[in-house]
Amino acid sequence: MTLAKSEKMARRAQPTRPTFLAQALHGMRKLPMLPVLVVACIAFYFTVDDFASASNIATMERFLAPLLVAAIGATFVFLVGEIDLSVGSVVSLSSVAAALVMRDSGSLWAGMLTGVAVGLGAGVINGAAVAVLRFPSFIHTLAMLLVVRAIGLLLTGGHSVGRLPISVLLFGKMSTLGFPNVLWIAAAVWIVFALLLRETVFGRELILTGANRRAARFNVVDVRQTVFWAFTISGTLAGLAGVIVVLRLGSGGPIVGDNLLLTTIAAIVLGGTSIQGGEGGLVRTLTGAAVIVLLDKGLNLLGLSFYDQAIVVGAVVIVGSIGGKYLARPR
Amino acid sequence: MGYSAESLLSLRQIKKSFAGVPVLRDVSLSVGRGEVVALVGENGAGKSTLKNIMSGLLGPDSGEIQLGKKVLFRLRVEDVKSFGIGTIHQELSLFDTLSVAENVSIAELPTKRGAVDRANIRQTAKELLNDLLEADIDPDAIVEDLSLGERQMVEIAKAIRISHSLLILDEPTTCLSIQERKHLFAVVKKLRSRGYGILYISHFLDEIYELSDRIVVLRDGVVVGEERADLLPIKTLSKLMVGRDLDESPEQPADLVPNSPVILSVRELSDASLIREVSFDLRAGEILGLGGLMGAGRSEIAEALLGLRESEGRVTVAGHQFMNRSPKAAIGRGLVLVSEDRRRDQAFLIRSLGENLVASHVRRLAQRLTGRVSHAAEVSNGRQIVLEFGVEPGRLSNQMISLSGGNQQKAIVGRWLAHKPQICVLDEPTKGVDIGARQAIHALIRDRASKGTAFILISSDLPELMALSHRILVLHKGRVASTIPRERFDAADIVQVASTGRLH
Amino acid sequence: MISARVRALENARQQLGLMLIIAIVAIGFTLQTIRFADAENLRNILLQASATTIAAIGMTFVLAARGIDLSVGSIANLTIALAVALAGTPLPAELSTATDALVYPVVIVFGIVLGLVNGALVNLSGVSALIITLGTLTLYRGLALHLTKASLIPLTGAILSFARTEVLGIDLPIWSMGFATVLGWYVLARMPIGRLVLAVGGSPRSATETGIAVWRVRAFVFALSGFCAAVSGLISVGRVGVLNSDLGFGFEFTVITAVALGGTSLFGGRASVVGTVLGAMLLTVIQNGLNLIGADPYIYDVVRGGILLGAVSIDAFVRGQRPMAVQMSD
Amino acid sequence: DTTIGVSFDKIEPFRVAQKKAIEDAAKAAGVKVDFANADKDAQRQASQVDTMVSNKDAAIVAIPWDIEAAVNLAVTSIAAGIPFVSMDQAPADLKAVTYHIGGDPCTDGKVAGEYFVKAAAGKPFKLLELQGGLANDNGIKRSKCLNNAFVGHDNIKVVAQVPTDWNPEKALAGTENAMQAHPDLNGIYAPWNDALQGIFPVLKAKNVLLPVGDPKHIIIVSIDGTPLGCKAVKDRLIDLEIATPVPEMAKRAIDAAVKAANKQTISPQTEYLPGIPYGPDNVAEMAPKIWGCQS
Ligand SMILES: Nc1ncnc2c1ncn2[C@@H]1O[C@H](COP(=O)(O)OP(=O)(O)OP(=O)(O)O)[C@@H](O)[C@H]1O
Ligand SMILES: Nc1ncnc2c1ncn2[C@@H]1O[C@H](COP(=O)(O)OP(=O)(O)OP(=O)(O)O)[C@@H](O)[C@H]1O
Ligand SMILES: [Mg+2]
Ligand SMILES: [Mg+2]
Repeated sequence: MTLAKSEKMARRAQPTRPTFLAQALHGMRKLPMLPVLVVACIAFYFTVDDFASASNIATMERFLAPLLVAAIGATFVFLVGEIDLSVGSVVSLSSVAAALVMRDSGSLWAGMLTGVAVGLGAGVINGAAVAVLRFPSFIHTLAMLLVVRAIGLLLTGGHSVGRLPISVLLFGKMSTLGFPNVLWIAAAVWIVFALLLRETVFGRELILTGANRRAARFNVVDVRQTVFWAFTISGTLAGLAGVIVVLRLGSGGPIVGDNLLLTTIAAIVLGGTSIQGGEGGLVRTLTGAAVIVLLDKGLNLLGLSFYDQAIVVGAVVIVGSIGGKYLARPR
Repeated sequence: MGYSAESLLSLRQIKKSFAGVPVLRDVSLSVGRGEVVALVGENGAGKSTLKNIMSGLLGPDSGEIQLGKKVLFRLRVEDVKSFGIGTIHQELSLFDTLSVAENVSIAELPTKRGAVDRANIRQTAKELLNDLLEADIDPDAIVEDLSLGERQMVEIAKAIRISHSLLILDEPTTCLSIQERKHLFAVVKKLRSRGYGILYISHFLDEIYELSDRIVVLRDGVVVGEERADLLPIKTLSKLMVGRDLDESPEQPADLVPNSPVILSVRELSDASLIREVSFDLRAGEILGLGGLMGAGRSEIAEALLGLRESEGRVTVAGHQFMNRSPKAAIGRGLVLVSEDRRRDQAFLIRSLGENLVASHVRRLAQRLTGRVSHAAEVSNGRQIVLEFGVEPGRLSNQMISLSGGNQQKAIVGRWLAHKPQICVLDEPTKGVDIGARQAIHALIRDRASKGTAFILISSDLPELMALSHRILVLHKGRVASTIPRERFDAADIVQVASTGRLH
Repeated sequence: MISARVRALENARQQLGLMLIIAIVAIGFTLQTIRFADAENLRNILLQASATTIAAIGMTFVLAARGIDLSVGSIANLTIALAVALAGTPLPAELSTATDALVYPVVIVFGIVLGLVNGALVNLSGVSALIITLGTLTLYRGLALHLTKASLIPLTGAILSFARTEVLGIDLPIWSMGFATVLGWYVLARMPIGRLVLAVGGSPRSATETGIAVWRVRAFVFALSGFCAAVSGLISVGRVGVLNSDLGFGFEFTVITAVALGGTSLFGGRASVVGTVLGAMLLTVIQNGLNLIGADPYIYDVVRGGILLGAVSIDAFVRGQRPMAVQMSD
Repeated sequence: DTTIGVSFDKIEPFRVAQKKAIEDAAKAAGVKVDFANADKDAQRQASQVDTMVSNKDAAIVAIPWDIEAAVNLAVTSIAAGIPFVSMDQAPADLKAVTYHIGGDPCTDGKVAGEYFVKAAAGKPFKLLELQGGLANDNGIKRSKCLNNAFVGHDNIKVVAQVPTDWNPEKALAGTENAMQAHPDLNGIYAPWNDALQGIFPVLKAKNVLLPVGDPKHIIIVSIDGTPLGCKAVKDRLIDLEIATPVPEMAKRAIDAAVKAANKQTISPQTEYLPGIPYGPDNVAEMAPKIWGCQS
């Protein structure tokens, strides 16, 4: 008979408060690229002359801005459990549209608005197709990738659109309070959308939809609307990214966004947002984008040949993500 | 402690913690040949964790495991396979996109000239499901098309297929109705007589007493009692489990306020596949039970009411016809559904407990203008549900998936009852929930009903149905076979109507 | 309950939809030029589809197991580069003919090894396959370019003959594609490993709980994908006769598109080899037809995008017939 | 010592040759080069040039990827006191750069077109045009000026324009398909040498890979002048090759950069090195002038 006497042993498990270190490690689980970022910064600081010089940092910030803005938008689509492959093409088309309007009207603002409007339009089409018509997002946005890109090419005959009013390049090159204007735009976008995601009902419903779409519907989330808005945001921010490209380059072109598709996806998934949806956020996307820009610039400055850069980038991605995971493992 | 039988699997001084929080502390347990050992305890006591260790999914932090004659530090999947340990997992371990037959045999697919021997696995599935468990499930059906109850039967068949020495059942009956339970019990007894060792985890004390030879009580990761079933009075058992005396006065629903208004009226509800011309009225403050066997269409009626399933017929809520139904429109009229398959339809497993608790009413916690969710309101709401339903551990930042099965259930039921709806459809509200929490949920339902909330209660647990309902609608093959008022409740009658569609 | 037969019909319908689209596109092109519809062009289409199809069949298995392999193009490039580098090492004369014949085993083994590296990294680290293969996509390509110094390497000898040999009047790449299709279908739909792949992809948790060696299944699909990628690399270089640094660039995109068009879920558990083959065919037919009718280069992508939209609309229409409760889960 | 920043638009076999030529020229001039590859990305090129400016490189040599963006790169870099030399691909505004040395894609295309016109000799002539990049200025001009040369010669019919993204595999499929539609094809325009790798296997399979002069020979004109192209000419497989003088171009670019870095004036400010046309008949005498024929 072994009854009862162990009553004392069965006291309630006192929930132990996790230590500060444990909490920090837990936070890191959500930011797998943070260690890479830190290590890379330190490594480049000591191996590359003038890595931390103001001008080099400004260069990196300008490089970061459009990538970050496009990736913020696409993060919303990933979070809701879909994918947007049209980002790069929308960036291109919006840059073309913005540049054309700037050139022909001479107005910076009219051009910027047009670029964003083009993105908004593409986003609305994507949103409607995926949310309302229930087209699978991979194929639909792939089709959009092709069509939108082709429109840009047809519109320009393949030429890029340049020699814009001087105000464009001035705005794009200028800094305010020590930071490039384009970075300010990206930062503002980041803050607004981070608040939208973390603080509002929309953000919450977006995450829930991505985590379990069926359950979201049972929990009175309007899934269609949520998915629609996710795509609309992605399109609009891709449009804005196109505008930033114009500001930065002083021209727009039908293929300037081609590389952005892969880099935005890389920034998002490296940052730690899941492609399955429901898990991720904009801090992660920020770290992912920062890692990409940092490696790109740093390795270039180190003077590695471009294929050896590729080897290092690949190795860093693998080792870094494994290391990040290892450091954050539950103990 | 001289229990007889030759031991199949014994655990000695097992310790296990998750992220520094101890879950099992020094647990010893053994299962012998030809005996049924029941493992009971509150939600979160560590039963499933113990099961996971026994089925090779988790390694203990310390302790030793004796498997047959081998002594091991942890079981590997290979050991489990070669020794023939089959497990029925609380959260079902099935493959949605494969067929029933493939699921049943997936661990060891027989081949014929390199290909899966499909005739063979179909035969195996037929034997196990149709003959042994007497469930009418097509071996070629795809699992995702099955109802929860049917899936549970497939899970059972799959475990039996793997097992040839020890069978572990972790809450196998939560979605089964009386009939299927009976079949399962018969199977368990048959296996015992063939010399299998069986570990049976359940919150249903009547099942425990019916089946088990020995009962092991787990509380907060410690074995607080172990006794032969026939020597352990139920009162002692429940005290051991929860650490206090449980209120044992017979459960009675509050008296229905006479002439309370009809708040929901359903006329000739039918759907394309199962439901046939179902009509009933529900009055404010009434608890209407829906009885029936698995597949009788109870969950389907609930889904049709909320517009989750296409149907014909008229639904009137508070005097207004309710057309274009959807969960969102329903909630606007004060009608909510706590659906049966909570893992699939309700849980956001990768999100935090806090977010899960308020998932259905974030909108109410937000500022109208900015849509900003008030963090303070969210936390206080969550805390209240945690307290009221005893969700443990109740830290709101914990991931939902790290909660024990029963605690997930409590959290989701709590989420919906926190709405204070006018009409609440509860599909299996206490499945997987321990006896203490079950009483608390019952009390809450009764309390809400006395304040005017109307309930439709779907439960495969007949005692629960009879204890709570004012009236029971017994369904048979999608039709209302009989409506029984509380005065005439009789378990045998209900079972008979449910299985034959007629009384005598 | 939705009967097993309805389910089977539904899957068939998806493939029928794809066939319908291919047929419509083919008729459209034939109306433009009758030369679209002759045996010689059929051979061209099959040849042009072979490399994509074979890699896509490998990818189907990876996606079915809830993985993804972005490194296929880089594997194709690196295996050939490695073979070239090995063949380039000075060897005693009597050995050099032997190494010439050894080029196939070498390429194949490298393909499998590179695939296994992917699999091992995913298995050991638990990091998602998307990230790991994004890393190896860059890494393998970097290694290949390091070996070739990004220059154009003219190839000679045995390595070319695979793509240029005919057996019974039909080119070896076409045979390989047919063989891969039948074998892929058989393995996925009939053999135990195929069921295990779908099981692991459908629910990794259930697979672990059932005692399925999930790591072994993962290793298998990545090795298979590496193997298929190497074969498609052999076909590509065999046809062109050179190893250029662009080989396999963006290949993963085409391959995944073919698989997705074929109805395989990008989230695991649902896959169709036949669908994949049809998807690859559709992509090839569009390209081939546009070349044949001498279309304006600037409208290629418009047509391609339009046809993809047509394909999804048909598919959505087919799925629109399904009961509500089922739709909820998509 | 002096460092010159070099930013390439992309890396491909032709660029590898150009890179080597630049390195040789730099060695001869006694300067260091700091090399960067923009990998077909206008933004990356912008950021590379920014870095070169902030590193205070003595001068910048760039092969522009985006010809409009390059104008602004030149403007900013020159404003920062750093000379900007563009090479090969001309920026949209030649006055913006310190010095431009390039090939002349339009002339190359025109020469090719005129060759086809002459070869057709008034008889009906079916031509397949392979196209490089649809959004690349060199590609566009090589195509446009080819077709301009056909104005007024209605006997020449461009039966297909196949987009290839400079990819030999796409050139192969494109040739295969065009020959399927037009088995009686008379000529192929391959505006970059790597395309020949895609063309020859097809011709061979159709038994029309015949030497120049054979009645069934298909007339091929190509541009670049890489070893691949020279070999094809020597093998009498192609009729005309328009070779870009790569070492000369690299030498002039580096020399101009060094000069500008030393604050010397450069004139003329723009130079074109039109391609050197050569064919099987004069390859022996031209070979010394063609870099691709040196190896
Ligand atoms: N005779 C039948 N005709 C058509 N479908 C049936 C029939 N019997 C059962 N089904 C299927 O079985 C499922 C209903 O089972 P389910 O177990 O959900 O019913 P239930 O009455 O809600 O029971 P419970 O809630 O206890 O599980 C539905 O998916 C339905 O399609
Ligand atoms: N992966 C995990 N991470 C953290 N904590 C966990 C994890 N799995 C289980 N736990 C915790 O361990 C405790 C025991 O869980 P377990 O699932 O064994 O309970 P149980 O006895 O099966 O309860 P129930 O009756 O509700 O199924 C719970 O407090 C649970 O929160
Ligand atoms: Mg449990
Ligand atoms: Mg049900």
